[in-house]
Amino acid sequence: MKLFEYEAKHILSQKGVKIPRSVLIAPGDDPLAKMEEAGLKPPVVVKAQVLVAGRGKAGGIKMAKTEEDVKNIVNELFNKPIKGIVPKLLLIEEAIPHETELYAAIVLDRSERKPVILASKYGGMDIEEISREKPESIVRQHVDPFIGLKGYQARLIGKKIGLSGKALASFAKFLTALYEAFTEYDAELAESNPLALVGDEVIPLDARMIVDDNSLYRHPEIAKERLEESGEYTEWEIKARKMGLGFVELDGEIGIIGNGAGLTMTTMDLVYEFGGKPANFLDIGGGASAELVKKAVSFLIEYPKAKKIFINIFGGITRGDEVAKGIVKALEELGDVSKPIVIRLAGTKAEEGKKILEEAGIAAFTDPIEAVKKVIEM
Amino acid sequence: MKLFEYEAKHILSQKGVKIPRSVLIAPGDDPLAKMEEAGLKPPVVVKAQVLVAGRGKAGGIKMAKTEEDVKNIVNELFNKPIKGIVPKLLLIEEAIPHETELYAAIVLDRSERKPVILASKYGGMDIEEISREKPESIVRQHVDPFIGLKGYQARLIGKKIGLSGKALASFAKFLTALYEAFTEYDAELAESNPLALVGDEVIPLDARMIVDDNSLYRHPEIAKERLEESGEYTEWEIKARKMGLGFVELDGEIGIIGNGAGLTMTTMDLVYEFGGKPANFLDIGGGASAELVKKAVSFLIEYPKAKKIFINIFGGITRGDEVAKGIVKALEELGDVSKPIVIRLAGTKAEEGKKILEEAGIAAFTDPIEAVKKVIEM
Amino acid sequence: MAVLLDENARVIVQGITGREGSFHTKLMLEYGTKIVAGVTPGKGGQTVHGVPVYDTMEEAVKEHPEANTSIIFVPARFAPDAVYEAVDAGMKLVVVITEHIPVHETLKFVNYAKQKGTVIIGPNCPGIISPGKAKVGIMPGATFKPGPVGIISRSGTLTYEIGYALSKEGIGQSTVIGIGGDPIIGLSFTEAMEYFEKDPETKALVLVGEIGGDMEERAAKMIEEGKFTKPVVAFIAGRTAPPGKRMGHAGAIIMMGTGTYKGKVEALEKAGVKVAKTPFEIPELIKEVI
Amino acid sequence: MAVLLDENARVIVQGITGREGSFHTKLMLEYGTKIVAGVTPGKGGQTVHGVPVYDTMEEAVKEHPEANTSIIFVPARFAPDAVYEAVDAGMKLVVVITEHIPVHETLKFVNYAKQKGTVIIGPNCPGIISPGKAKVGIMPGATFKPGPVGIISRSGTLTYEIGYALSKEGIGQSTVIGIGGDPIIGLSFTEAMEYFEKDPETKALVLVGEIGGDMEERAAKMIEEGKFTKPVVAFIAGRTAPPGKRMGHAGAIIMMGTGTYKGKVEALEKAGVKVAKTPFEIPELIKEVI
Repeated sequence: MKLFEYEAKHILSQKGVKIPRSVLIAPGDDPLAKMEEAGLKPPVVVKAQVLVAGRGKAGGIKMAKTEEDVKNIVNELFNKPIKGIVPKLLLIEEAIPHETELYAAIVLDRSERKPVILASKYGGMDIEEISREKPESIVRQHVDPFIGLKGYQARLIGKKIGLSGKALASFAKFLTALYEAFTEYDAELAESNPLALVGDEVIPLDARMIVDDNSLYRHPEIAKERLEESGEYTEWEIKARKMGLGFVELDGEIGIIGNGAGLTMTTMDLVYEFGGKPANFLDIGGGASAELVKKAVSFLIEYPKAKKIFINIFGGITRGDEVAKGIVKALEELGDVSKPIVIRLAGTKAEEGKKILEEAGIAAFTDPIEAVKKVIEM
Repeated sequence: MKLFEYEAKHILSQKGVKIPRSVLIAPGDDPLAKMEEAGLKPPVVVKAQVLVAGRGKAGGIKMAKTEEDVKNIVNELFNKPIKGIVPKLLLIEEAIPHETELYAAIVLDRSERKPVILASKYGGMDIEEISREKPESIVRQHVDPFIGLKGYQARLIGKKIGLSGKALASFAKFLTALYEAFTEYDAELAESNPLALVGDEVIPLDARMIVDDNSLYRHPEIAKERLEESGEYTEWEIKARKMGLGFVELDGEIGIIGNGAGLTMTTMDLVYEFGGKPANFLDIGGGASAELVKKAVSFLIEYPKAKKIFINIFGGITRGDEVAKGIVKALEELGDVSKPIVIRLAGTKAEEGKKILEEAGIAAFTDPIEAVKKVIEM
Repeated sequence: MAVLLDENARVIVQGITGREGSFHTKLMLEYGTKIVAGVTPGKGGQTVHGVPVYDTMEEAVKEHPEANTSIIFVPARFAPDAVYEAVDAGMKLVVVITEHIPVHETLKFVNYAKQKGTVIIGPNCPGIISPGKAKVGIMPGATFKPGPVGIISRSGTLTYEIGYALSKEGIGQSTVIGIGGDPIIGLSFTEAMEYFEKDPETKALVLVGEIGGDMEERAAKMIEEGKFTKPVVAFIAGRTAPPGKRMGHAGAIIMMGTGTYKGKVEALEKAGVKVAKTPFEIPELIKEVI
Repeated sequence: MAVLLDENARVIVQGITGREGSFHTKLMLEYGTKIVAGVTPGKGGQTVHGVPVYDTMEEAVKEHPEANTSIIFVPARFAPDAVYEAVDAGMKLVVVITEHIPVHETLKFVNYAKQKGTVIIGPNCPGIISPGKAKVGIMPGATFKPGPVGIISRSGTLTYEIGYALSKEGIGQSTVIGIGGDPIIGLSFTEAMEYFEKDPETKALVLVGEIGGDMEERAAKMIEEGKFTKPVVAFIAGRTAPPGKRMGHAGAIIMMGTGTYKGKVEALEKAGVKVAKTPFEIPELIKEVI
């Protein structure tokens, strides 16, 4: 789950990082009064707290030079969707004059199975741009997860991106705090970009963190889904997530249910291959119960983009009989369903499943190619 | 540094351990009013908060069955020294009926260089007694310092001391908390004895922690020396510690200064060997400055048990010239010193040191045996 | 022969008394896997499908010193502890079926196991099967037949699909490994390939990849460098998946411009690997190379 | 020959610009130790007694790839980091002079170094000297002479005392190791003894112990089991120290009834070791055994 900028900065601040002085504004707040309470005066930066990528380029970050500016910008940002998302909070921060913008991030290196620090002296652009334009500027340092980031490693990274003296010490301290935040919050990503160099001190002008979804139970203080605010999900995706379904909206007309991400993606690929277009990705995962299958089928029946439904199940930990029971129940409960449904069932308890479907008058295929051809021609 | 029982219990409680309900009483407090605030009623246990070993046997722990008892016992304990120490605080705790007393501790195993858990089903007696009387009952489990105590290890230990079911789960949870306290507070020892088994739950009736002195700077919340309260130190030892001197009071008449614990102990051994008795152990450590040497010499001149002083220095990181300067300064500042002083100087800058001593009219030996014989016959 | 798992495996099931643990113990026993013990804390003394249950791995190994392999069905919060227990009990192979384990926990136990010389398969994986010899996993056993083709797969269900397609065409498998879909896993493509390279019974290999990560690219590099010399056929799921969207729990996601379908296919084809467009083309491609 | 340190040592001094670091760099150079570089963060580019200073071990090793040994004079709060840096830079031997390092930090870096195959001497130790070859420590070099006797000591100053007594009697030393007085240290008596056992130049060994801990007892056991076969003479400091009192920072303390003078002497004598009553008897006892 992505954290908001103000949350990530708050975490860093608790780890001893100096962050810009700031105040959080909700709709209806008097921004100037709030600023005065926080000891803030223009020039300030007003930043929409949304989780969409490219927030700055989409107009979500504005400089306000006067109090008049502040009022206008706050009013504008609360009423302007950023990539479709209207912010619920704005962060007003002191403007910090600086010349140098650095980049620092920690991610998980899947091959090395270790956290890796990425840093560059060319901050401000995103890491893809840096990789393209200044690939040699990116410094990489793996971290032993049992030892943590050693002080000497943090200094070495700082040195390699061209820092020295007190600026180097400040950067090393920042990296240490960023690493602590990364591990303490079970992060998949912790990033500051730009990380401003102000005199001898580094100050994060932006901060991003993504917390591992599987670890959210350990972080009750942040563990509320912010699906609506995130801008990552469409209306139907949000609905599905709230129901506990792994659903991704696509642009075609064939609704797809599969078990396992690999098979479900392959089912999409197959539909394309034979001339159809998937309306979605819906993975019921491993070992789905009849109840979950029922939910998934009912969901796709309601989902308007799906004109027909293709269910492709190869049972392992998922049992064909459970799947069949779920489908039958969904159709029973919804009564008159006009969408055509094609089912392919193989693997564990597939025969039992087919029997259940047959008894309910539903035909099922064993061969997926036959099944996909069928659903496309329907 | 030893923590008080109430401090150790507070730490465990913050780690989620259920501890007896209690209240802390200072002299002048109304114990019954304080108990009422804390929701406590007799029977309670009143415990002197002193750091001496064998507090219970010395009469520092009393059961109060009535309010009258409470008043009398509080009054008694605030006025009765426990092994020479008058408590500054008393802990009044609910009396917890229980049948079984367990033992659990974590210490550092020097040979394995790992923390080791010690547990026994025979708590209540101290570990030396358990080792003597029920050695086979002691379960040992080493812990990988990078991984920490694994859940399965905690359960295994509990199982081996005879627990099962919910009691086992409660014990394992307790050990996990004790280990967290041990590492978070840089402890050399974390112990609960007795650890009561009350129904299906373990509750620490006593708790001890010793924090590594070298780590105190990382624990400002507990990092105040409690020399007076500890009962570990005599008046002169406290005075020395406050001056930063590594001094131990002994019963003889020859004051001893050495550099390095090994040489200083050996100097004591030598004095004994040739028929004298050391009045103290005073190690000026490695690389002592003239200032520190001056302090040490002045201290022994004032220390009444030392009738003569024997200074035994073999320079390595300690320099003979610095030592000589310190001695000369001490004698100059104190003026008329009647205590005989014998000096043995060898190693780094010994010749330079001797020259300084000579110039000040003080003779120094190279051979320690000659020196020790000299000091004894003086 | 086979890789990592054969008829000499003596298996302990951790979490044997749970719903999935018990169900798959039965299926593994029916397949012929030698399950010598089960472990569930607090349930020692019971039996599950005739398998004795112990409270701890220590007790299980003491009674069954021949045990060398474990499979973990323990819920996510307790699974890391179960892995440490298995590694410390001296298991040579540990298969972690459990999904939803916090990634920082996996990071640690995977590194720990490596230090101790234990091979971890998973987490969030279907396990491993050497058809006709043993199955330590949750895949439908009847789908696979003994034979000369190895399979390494990032995707569970897709593995069954491909095994089934091969078996139907009379092409059996030496060993099939579902390595798991989490961002951090114990055994990677290239590490698994080292085992298959040394296995004389394996004549060809099927790699079943997914978008996201760079394991397929690393496999391609290994082949190009001549460190894997047997014929390889591949399938990559997610050709039509939109970038930036997370497809399922598994974390098949294209991020930072890496891990695309196109990049993976190009890398593999450059290394001489035939890449199938659908899983059902794989048997034909395999026939061409063996 | 000698153990752990000889004329092939190429040394980096970590914390070279500090008071002690600089002072002892001079003394080590005067002794003939080949110091190739120094490291102090932020002081790169300087020289100390002609030795070039770098900001990091990485740079030092890049410029001086022959470096294989480091000695640490860094203050306690930063010393653990310096140890990791030395180990990661590939040093084979790291001597930690620094005292007052938090014991839980030492616990970790000592285990880490062991995993990586680096030998740590210390912390809170005087270092190591192979007389006539090299000195990596703070002991007065002139005190020691080349010869056939190894010394392993828990006590700094006492080591000089004993080396001096031996040298005066014409008995030189192969290698002298002050292993340090902290509760947790890198190299123990028995581990050091393994090196001396294999060193043909060492004909006899002096063990200088202290009350507290059980290292002397373990040494006795090793001798009794025939795993150390050369003649051994021992001295244990603290015969007259009262129990339960901590003697100096070093932690020579008798706790829980173990680590007493009597227990150590009995264990050693049972193993056939002659135990000297004063350090000055050691030369005579050594003469009897070689």
